Amino acid sequence: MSQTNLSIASIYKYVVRGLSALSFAFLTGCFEVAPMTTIHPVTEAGRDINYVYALTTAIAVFIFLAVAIPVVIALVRFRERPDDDGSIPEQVHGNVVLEFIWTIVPVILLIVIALPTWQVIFKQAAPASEKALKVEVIGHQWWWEFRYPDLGIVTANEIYLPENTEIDLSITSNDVLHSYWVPRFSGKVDCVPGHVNKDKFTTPLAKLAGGDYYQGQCVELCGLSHALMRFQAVVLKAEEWQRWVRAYKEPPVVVTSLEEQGSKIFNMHCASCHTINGTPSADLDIVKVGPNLTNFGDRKKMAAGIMENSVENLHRWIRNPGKVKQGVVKMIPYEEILAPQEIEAVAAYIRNSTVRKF
Amino acid sequence: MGHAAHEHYTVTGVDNRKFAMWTLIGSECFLFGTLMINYILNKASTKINDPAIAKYLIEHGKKPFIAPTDVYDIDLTTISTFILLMSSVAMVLALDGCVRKNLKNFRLWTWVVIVFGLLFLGCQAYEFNHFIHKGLTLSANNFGASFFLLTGCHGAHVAVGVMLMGSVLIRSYLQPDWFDSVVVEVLGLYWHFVDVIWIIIFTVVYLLVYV
Amino acid sequence: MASSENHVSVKMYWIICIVLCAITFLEWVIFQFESIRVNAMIMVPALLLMSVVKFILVCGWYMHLKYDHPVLKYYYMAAFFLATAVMMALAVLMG
Amino acid sequence: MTGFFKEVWSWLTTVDHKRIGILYGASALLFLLIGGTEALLMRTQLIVPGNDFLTAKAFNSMVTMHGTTMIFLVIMPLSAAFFNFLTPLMIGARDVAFPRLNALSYWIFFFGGVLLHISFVVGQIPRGGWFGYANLTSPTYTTDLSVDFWAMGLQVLGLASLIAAINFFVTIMNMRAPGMTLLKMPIFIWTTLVTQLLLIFALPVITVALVMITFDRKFGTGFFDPTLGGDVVLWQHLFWVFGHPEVYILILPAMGIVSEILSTFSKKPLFGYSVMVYSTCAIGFLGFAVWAHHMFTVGMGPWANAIFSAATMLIAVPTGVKIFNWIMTMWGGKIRFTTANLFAISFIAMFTMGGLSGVMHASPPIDAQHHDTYFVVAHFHYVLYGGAVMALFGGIYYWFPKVFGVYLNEAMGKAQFWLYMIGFNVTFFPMHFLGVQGMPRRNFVYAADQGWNFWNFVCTMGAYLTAIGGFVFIINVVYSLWFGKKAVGDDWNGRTLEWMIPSPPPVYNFAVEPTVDHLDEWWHRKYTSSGTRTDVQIEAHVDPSTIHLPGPSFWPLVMGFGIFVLAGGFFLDSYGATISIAGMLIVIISGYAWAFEDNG
Repeated sequence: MSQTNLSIASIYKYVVRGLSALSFAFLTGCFEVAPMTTIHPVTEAGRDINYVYALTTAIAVFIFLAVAIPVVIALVRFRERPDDDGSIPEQVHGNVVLEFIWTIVPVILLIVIALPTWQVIFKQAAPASEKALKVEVIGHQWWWEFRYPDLGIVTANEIYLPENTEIDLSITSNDVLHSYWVPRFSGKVDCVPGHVNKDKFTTPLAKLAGGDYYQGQCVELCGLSHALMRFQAVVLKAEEWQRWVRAYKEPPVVVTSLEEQGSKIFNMHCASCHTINGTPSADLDIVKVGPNLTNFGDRKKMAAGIMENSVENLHRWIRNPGKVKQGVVKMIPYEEILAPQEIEAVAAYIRNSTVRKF
Repeated sequence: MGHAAHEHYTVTGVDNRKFAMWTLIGSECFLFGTLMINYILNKASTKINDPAIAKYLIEHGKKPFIAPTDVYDIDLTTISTFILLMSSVAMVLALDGCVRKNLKNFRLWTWVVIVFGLLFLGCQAYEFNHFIHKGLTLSANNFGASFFLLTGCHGAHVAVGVMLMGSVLIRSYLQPDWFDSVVVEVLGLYWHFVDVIWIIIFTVVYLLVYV
Repeated sequence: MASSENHVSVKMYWIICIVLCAITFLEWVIFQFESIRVNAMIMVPALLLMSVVKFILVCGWYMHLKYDHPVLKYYYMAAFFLATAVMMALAVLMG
Repeated sequence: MTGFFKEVWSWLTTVDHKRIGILYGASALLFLLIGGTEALLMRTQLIVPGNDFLTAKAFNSMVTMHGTTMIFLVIMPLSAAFFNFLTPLMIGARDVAFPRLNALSYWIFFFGGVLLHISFVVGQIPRGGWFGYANLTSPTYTTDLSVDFWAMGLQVLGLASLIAAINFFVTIMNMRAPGMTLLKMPIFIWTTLVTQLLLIFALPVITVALVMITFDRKFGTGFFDPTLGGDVVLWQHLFWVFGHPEVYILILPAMGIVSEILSTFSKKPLFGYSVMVYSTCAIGFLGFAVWAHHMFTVGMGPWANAIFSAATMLIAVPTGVKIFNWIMTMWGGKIRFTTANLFAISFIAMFTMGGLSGVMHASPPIDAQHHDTYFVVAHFHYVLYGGAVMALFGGIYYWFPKVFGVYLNEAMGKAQFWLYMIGFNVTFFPMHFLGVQGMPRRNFVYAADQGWNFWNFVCTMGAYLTAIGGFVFIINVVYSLWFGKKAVGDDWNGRTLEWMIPSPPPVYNFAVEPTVDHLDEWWHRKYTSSGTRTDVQIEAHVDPSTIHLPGPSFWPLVMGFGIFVLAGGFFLDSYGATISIAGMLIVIISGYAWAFEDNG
């Protein structure tokens, strides 16, 4: 669009952009950056949504004032005075001009909202480019599975992403309806069993060493522990990401005798449901029901992001997962099966030896 | 406008009961519309889910799929449609007999309506039995489920119609001078509507599958 | 109103009966010719047209819609077309 | 039978539309207590992060039953109470078209409510959400009978609403007073008419959907099970094709009530009556074209999202037109701030805010951030609670003198209003903030580090405030029934026909059927065109026996019970079938007895 061309389209663009920037400042101003905030996007897709969001909020506030002010004036000016003479006011039945105005003006305001809306809809619906990083998101009853088909990596509950790269998500579910949502990246996409929904966004630049953590949560009622089905997106610097992908393939490092005992218990009890790359559990060709634990040591949170990844939390979880997360039945309580010392051993193995140096 | 004692003055000139039946027909349009769209959306899923039936089919040298064209018998369905059309004609003649207070005609055509209705239900029962023998049960696959839901619901409506016409016949035998043509007309509306729904089902369900 | 003065004569009923049977028979006949049956371009419009004709005949005359207060006709058409429109939209949406 | 049993018997067998209206109103307010308690339990669980007041199962049950109860057992029957009591009075009729059918729809509704709440007794409370999305409700993921209670309960309630809708549609179309053309009917009757049409067209769709989910659970079909070739999204479509007309069924009667109250207390006719009628019809018709805005995030593709967002924005126009017409109704009038008018005015403000937050997530990109968060909870509470419930309470205060012959106490009324108004806003306005901060719906617990602690606490305090308002209302009703100011007939200098007969209205309603020449006929009889008041008396009492009225009938109750037993049979595996057949027999026998009953 040439600079000097002040066509209606450009005027419309400046007015609308200015309006939304103004209300965007107001909107974000009065909300601190909560972990799951929907109005502090970090990706370009998120900023597009926010632009329409701020614009519509501005128009909504304007219409509310256009309704509230006349109501207040009417209530004050036309209230029945105590010394009223009992006469009835002029019985006005209608006014065509007014009806015309308050039909057309809302239509115009709605068009102002509708045009950017459709623009953003079709922009986000465009398929991702070839070089985008493909990630499969699979919802399970109450945890998340992330797969990187091109890199041959399967992880759970924390999705590691390189910075400033276009991501092409294929989102589905393994049992009931879930909904994948990282508010700061872009809008939510439902995980529908039997369908694959697409989502694409470009990750922001990573600031912290060890990756920036962005919160996400399941947003579609999926049973008892729907509220306890959280996950985190980790955006790594470019070289950290390369090191992470390489480190993911290495087998776990067993150091102490406790971890040695733990790995034996893991291969005996846990391998039928969980997998750790580079251990016998990875060679079983059965479909694993439980999350992949290859980099469990690196994860900040555990049991789908609901509690810190600490020793006593892991003990509590292994002893009786159903008590920690209501409705979990696939993983049986191990407090009767394994002695406390054995639980301590397998916990040490899972936590320590799966830590990847990257 | 003046009529039997309990007849009210109505604004549109249409008796309340007749107006109510038309309202119900409007509602039934949506009921059968939803059932039909469910059939159209599910008629493609012909894979057999029920393992027992799948084994039964494989033993008989067939693939574990049942498609509409495997089971439909157009000749029988055309006869059913013909029967229901004739019952509609009988219904309208029964109404004519009732209006003219011609007891012989009224009872004769009411009998014809009931008999043809039962004949139609017989054909449908035979067809269902035939499908089940071929392995297409309610839980076999979604095509079977949606088919039985649609035609079963229509069959239930025909059965209710037969029962209502039966009660009209009983009333006529108990009280030979009973000629309340509004009641008969209301039942006629119901019957014709059920017939019209079958006309649409016949085309959408049976014929358009072959195309 | 209660059709004491019945607009539709018995003769008309029989004419419509014959037409309905003829159309049903025609639908059956179309089905016997393999060449016609496979060709969707002919079959679909033909079948739809025939079922619409039967629909109008039964609704218009047998259900007395032509001679009653027009509000019944408008209501029935509104119900029928709204149902068809919603179901078509559902068919498109569900792919 | 002693006096008490005779009185109870007369209520059980009544076919008088006025008594059935009172029965609907009383049942609705009883269920409002239950629904309100469920809301308080949820808010108490969410008062602090990591709370263990309710388990996950209990919370999901409360979410489901709060939604189902408030929509199907409170707002719809409360609107039905107004339909029942007022429709014949406002159109100058003696009773509805089919009095016994009217009684039947009440009893089926009553037994539907009982059936839903039997799930509490047997500990199988529905917990799949008021929308019962598929796959979670399939037999593999909900193994107990909770979903069946929900499905069968809604089937029975749907049947009750359908029978009532047909009854009222025929009554309004066929039994208006001579001279009352369609455009001379009170606006409340127009909103009632459109609501009945919406019910007639929308209920069959949910009936089929519920039959399909019951077949999935009982007979092993695979309609909504992706592993068996079904499609989960089909349930969402079928549910919301019913769901969105349903929310207009909830709000249109409230709009009608507000129009009546505002025009009476401003001493002015409704501004732009014909435009209000056309916008009501437009809302009714467009209600069937917008359902998929509940499904923007399910992945229908850009074209479906674009078209449905356009349709949703389009439906905001007639709603906006109505709001401006209400303002102009008050403009230039003489506004009296009775409790009823306070509720009506608060409806305008609250409903506008609800409508605007609704328009915000009419656009799919924004809905991608709002969907299933507390922003949507705030939106529909502003529209349903701030809108429908406030207007219905306004209606109760406005027509209470006409129904019971005594005014509700104004002081307590205003106390309840301000408790409701403040409590409502303190509860639900912060939910906009929680929504913007990303708090998802139906979460039984949240963590302390998620940034939602403060506003959740504030919301719960608001909920307690509203509960106090509820108690003030109960006290007001009990007090006023015994000590309230007596009402004679034209209790608020009203405009429509129901104010020309004594209150409480005699059994036969109108001694002589009125002829109508104008819109707001009663106002035109009271005031000449120049505005001078002519003294017109309330219609005098006449000996009821001279007027032909349908006698009471026992069969609606029996048939209602039969349908209850028929539906109940679905829950017991071994001998369930025989119970259902027994229920069917009761229905058929009562049907024949009903037909042969010479009810006069």
